[in-house]
Amino acid sequence: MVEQLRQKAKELLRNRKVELIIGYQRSNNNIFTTPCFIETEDEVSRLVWDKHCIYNLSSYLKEIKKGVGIVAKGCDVKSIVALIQENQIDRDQVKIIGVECQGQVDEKGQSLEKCQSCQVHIPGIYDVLIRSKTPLSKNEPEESAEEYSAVEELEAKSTPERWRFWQQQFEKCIRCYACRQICPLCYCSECITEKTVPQWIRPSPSLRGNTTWNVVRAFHLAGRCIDCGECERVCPVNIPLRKLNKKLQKEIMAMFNYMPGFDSKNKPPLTDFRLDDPEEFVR
Amino acid sequence: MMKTAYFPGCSLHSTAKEYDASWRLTSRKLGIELQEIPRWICCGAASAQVTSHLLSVSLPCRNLALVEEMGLDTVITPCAACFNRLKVANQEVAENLQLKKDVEEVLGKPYGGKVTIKHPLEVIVKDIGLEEVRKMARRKLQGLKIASYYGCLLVRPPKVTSFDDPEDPQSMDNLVTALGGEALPWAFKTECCGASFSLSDTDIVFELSGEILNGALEAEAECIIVACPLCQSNLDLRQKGIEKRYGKKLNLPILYFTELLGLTLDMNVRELGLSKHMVSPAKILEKVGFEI
Amino acid sequence: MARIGVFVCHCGTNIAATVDVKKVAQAAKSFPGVRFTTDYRYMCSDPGQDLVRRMTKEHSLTGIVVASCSPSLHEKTFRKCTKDAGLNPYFCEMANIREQCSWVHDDREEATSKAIDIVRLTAAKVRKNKPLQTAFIPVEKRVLIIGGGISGIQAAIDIAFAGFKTVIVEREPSIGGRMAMFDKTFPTLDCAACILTPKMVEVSQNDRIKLYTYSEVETVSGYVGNFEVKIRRKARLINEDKCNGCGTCWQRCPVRVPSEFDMNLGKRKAIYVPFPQAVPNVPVIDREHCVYLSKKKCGICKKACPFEAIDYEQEDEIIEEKFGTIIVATGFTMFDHSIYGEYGYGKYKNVTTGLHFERMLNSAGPTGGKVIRPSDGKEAQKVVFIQCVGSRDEARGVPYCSRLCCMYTAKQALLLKEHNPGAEAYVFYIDIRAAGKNYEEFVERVQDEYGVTYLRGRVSKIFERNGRLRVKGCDTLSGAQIEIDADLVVLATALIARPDAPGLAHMLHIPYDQNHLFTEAHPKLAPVETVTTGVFLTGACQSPKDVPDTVATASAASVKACGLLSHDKLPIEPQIARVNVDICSGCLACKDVCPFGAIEKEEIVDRITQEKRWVAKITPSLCNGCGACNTTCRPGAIDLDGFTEEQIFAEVDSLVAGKGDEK
Amino acid sequence: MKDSPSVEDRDLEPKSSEGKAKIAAFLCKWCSYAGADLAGGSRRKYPANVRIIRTPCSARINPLFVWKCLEEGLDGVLVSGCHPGECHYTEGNYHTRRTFAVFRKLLEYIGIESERFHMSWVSAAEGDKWAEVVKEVVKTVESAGPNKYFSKSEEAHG
Repeated sequence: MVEQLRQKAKELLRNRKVELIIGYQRSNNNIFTTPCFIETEDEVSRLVWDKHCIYNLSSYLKEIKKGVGIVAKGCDVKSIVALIQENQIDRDQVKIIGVECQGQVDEKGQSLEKCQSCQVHIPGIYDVLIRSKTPLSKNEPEESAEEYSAVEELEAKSTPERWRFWQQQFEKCIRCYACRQICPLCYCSECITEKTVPQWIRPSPSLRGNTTWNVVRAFHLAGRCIDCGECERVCPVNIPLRKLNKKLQKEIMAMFNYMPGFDSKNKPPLTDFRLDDPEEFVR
Repeated sequence: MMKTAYFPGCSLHSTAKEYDASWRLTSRKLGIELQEIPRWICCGAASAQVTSHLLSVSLPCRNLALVEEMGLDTVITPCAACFNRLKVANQEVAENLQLKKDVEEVLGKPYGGKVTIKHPLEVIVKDIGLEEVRKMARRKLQGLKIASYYGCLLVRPPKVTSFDDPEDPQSMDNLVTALGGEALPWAFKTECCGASFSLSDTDIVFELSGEILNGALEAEAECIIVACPLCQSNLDLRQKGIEKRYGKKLNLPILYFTELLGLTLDMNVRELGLSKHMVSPAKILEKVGFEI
Repeated sequence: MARIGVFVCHCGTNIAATVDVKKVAQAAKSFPGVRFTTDYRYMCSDPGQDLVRRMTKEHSLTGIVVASCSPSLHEKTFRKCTKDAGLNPYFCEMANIREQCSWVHDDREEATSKAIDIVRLTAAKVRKNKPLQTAFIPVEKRVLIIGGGISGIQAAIDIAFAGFKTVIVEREPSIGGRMAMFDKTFPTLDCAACILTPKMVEVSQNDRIKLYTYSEVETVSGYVGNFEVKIRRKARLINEDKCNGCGTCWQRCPVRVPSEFDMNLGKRKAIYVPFPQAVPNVPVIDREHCVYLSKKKCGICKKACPFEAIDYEQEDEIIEEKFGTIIVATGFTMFDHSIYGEYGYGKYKNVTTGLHFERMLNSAGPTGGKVIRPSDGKEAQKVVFIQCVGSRDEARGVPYCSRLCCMYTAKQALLLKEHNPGAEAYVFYIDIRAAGKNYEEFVERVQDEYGVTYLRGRVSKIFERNGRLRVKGCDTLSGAQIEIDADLVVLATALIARPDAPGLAHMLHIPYDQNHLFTEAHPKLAPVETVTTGVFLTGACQSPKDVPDTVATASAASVKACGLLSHDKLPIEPQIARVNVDICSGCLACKDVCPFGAIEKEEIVDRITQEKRWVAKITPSLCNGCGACNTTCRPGAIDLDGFTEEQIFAEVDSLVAGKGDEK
Repeated sequence: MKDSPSVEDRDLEPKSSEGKAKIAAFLCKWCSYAGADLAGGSRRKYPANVRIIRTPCSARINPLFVWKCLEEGLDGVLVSGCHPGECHYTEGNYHTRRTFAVFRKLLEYIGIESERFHMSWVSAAEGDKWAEVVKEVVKTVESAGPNKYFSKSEEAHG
């Protein structure tokens, strides 16, 4: 697969289809990978692909929007779809080098949680597809029933218990905004947390400001988050952010039958409506 | 085998024994196991309603609570009045929590409200299916001209009973067609027969039932089929009197639809209770191929 | 520095009885930015307004809070007052301490405390208010009238008389609408055609009125003063310029089909004009039934036409025109009674409707004015009329009263007697609603002089017996059960909205109610306006109306339309949304939620990077100021003037400040 | 910068309202606000706990305003607009409905009592309904007790 990847990358650069390719290269420890930016044909040999390519490189598309090729797994492509849907990139300006992914592992060699319920081993859209020599027989989640088990576990708790749980989590927040920086869909040039007139969110780390930040972050991603899990991965204090994101994903699926990252032509669910949307909660 | 609770109601244990017998026989043949509710009580019929609202809801609910105790979730009741009362009471407690509490206090036991109430017609048309019934029928009705009479309680109020059209119901007609008879269109399907005025003010029954019988005769019916014990008794028992009053011969046998169904399933005429009617059904039996 | 004045009104005892107004004024003194407070008996009176003006000048106030009644009553009054005092009018806000405080609470202490909070909240908002400027837009001086019934016709004539140009778009081949189908009108018994036809002719001859019949509005965009409308002119397959309406074609046409205009009681040809007085007097070819079009045989009309006006190849044409205002006059349709089982589910031929009956009464109609039984064509001798079919029936029809049925039923019963004095007429009714000039007298006359029998009650069943209809009902006044063997039953079916009304409403951005009738801007004080400026309503598309009411609303809507057109430029509400392009990331979520299509994509050069990028752009004249975009914008790049984030924030903050140290 | 409320300001708060729930109500000006006016016009009495903030449309009500109220210590929030299909701006309330269908789930999930957030449709003709809604909302909010999410003692621990 790696050879095929390098070959395709070389072709794209040679034919002037792109000026830059964003991909993965081996890191110093020889096991993991780091993102790399390839501008010449000579450099393509740095490109690698295996189960250690966990980063969602589409975050770079927030900055680099034109003449770019990008190596993308199925889950990463969902964020590219969302970026197209939300007018952030032009489909024609980005060449997607889709890679078939059979799951990624963390530093300890453990399969990532999101990979266990993966439904997109093969990316939904791509310009070039790099396939595995031993293709997966099925492109379905292995344990889809358990996709929301972590969310459901928390739902089962009492309201004060949930409050305590999240307060303990948010208390840790140091407001480094790594979650925002890494998120491919947090592309606003000025984030609401930086707004001072009016000031929506208390800027210094305090339980109150931290809670508000996390509520706002989660809600601003409602119906948009494609669950790449990068926010949770980069959080230095280990706040389980996917538990928040997945909850809203679950509710939106249940109420509006919408899953983000699959169709760039759809309206995102919170800018759309149906006449018969649920309203049992309205008096 | 479909297993359900069975609520015969007072009429089916007295004046309408043939309805009870014919339904028990036919239902067994159709693959339904009926378990009569142990120690069931009267549904309250019309009298409870005029006495006390709470009473009129509590009586049916007691029977429904018994069904729950049997571990069953469905009850079948052939009497249109019982069917109506059970349905109404069930819906009322489902919609009114306070009433549900009051009823439970009266009963001295909880009622979960999870029992479905069905009429045999509904079971035959919807659950079993007419195609299945048609296949089972060993005899055909040979184009027998039949007026189906539903009465007022079976299909009204439509929001509660909800299984057939309230103005021009079709389920019995479709059954007749499936069994090879001719279902007659006529205008009196859901008119009132006079009901319990049968005893208190017979004149009313003479008039109302007379209209119905006349209507059937005008539609050239050879018999009327019914799904309610009170309708049956008014049309059958009072027919002689009506004939006298109008000065004209009617001679219209009034059968329960279950009896007719039993005939096509080749059951014993006597066991079905066909000998119990005032107006002799002999000519029908002959047409379907039974010898008297 | 903000210098806010708070003016607390007693409203006689309306406020002062429950709220300690002195205490409110006293408390307001300590609110941030407040420099002056006072109270007065009637702030809206001349001396009260003068007080506001004087104090504003005397204390150099920069913001005004008037604590009195709801803004819906006196916001305008005090904004004008503020303007007169030399401030931007939008520096004035109302604190509603009457409708939402003194009138709904009894406890004086609680009410006073709440009033203080309301004033605090309003003062907090005013501190963040900004001056707003009214903008102006040019006006295209033409009116579009959708619908060519009596409503649209009257509007067109009135507007033309005022000197403005109008276009009527009518879906059917002729104007005239429902009124053209009527025989006579109540209570004067004028022949409908005799009073309508001259108006139709006037429309066709007036230079200021353009007529697009057999046409439909396809799309509407734009805004008051500048509506852009696409109109589909459906192909009649006749060249209108060549045809002179001689009628040779339809006389020769061999195809006979039921006539819609005659409610299928009579026949028309496949090439036809719907009725003899049609305007324009130009036929149309019914594509479905024309033998030439389906089988390529026949072509008789083409051969017969002396002017070569027939063009089988003609295609629909889309034209685009610009208008300053739009009048909606789309009328109504009739409720379908076939859902009523007791009336036979529509299967009895002799159970008809009022509109059928009108056609039968009409001497130019399909029966030549004879009331017949549709089943066999025999003259009907006994007719039963049933009112409120579908009307006032929440379960199966519509909850409202259709308003005209009492009158037209009375009229029809009378006309039946006039056409056939030996006939018997019975009317089943729930109530007689004859509220109109000479209406009650008319109904009395129908009963007393014409001997029509009125029965107060419903019909429970109709069925056929011996070739007649047996009608069973009750007379609740005598308590008697009624049975009538009738030849004909006439149902006064409800007037309901047309099935495509919601579609048109969406196109025009006007709301409609649960019955799909268009909603006026205010039921009492703005009955022909809609919430979309420049779009007006007339006739039965808004609610059932009889001819005089329809004509009155048509004239009313015309005045409103002409009023707008009398201006060369129109002011627009300044409370609209703005985009801060420096913050806008161009996701265009705002565009998705804007109900007015006021937001579009715009390419700009970034101030800092000097690169091109997309942002949202709001067209001020299209924006109605709902604020949906504002809420959708994650970074807060959009703000709504008059209801800015800062203003609402300040209001929330003030509540928290007022909460005190309860914990 | 925000002005901090003056000390006198707080002292003026009548003692009788202490311990009573304080609720912010965001009302669209066309339906619910007019409905509340009508309740006044028809002298319908209801509890004095609600403070009304007027917006053009319920779609203007940013969920973050609701959060802000709860964060700052108000005991409950009510959002009210026109009935579906009756929006002055034709479809604003459909967006409101979706937005808050999701937002309320988020609130519950992070541990805010569901008793604190309410939504209603009140038309300009429903003065009686407005009074009933306020009564019910006040009752429900009070059942959850005072808002102590970020009360000082807890924040000190944090």
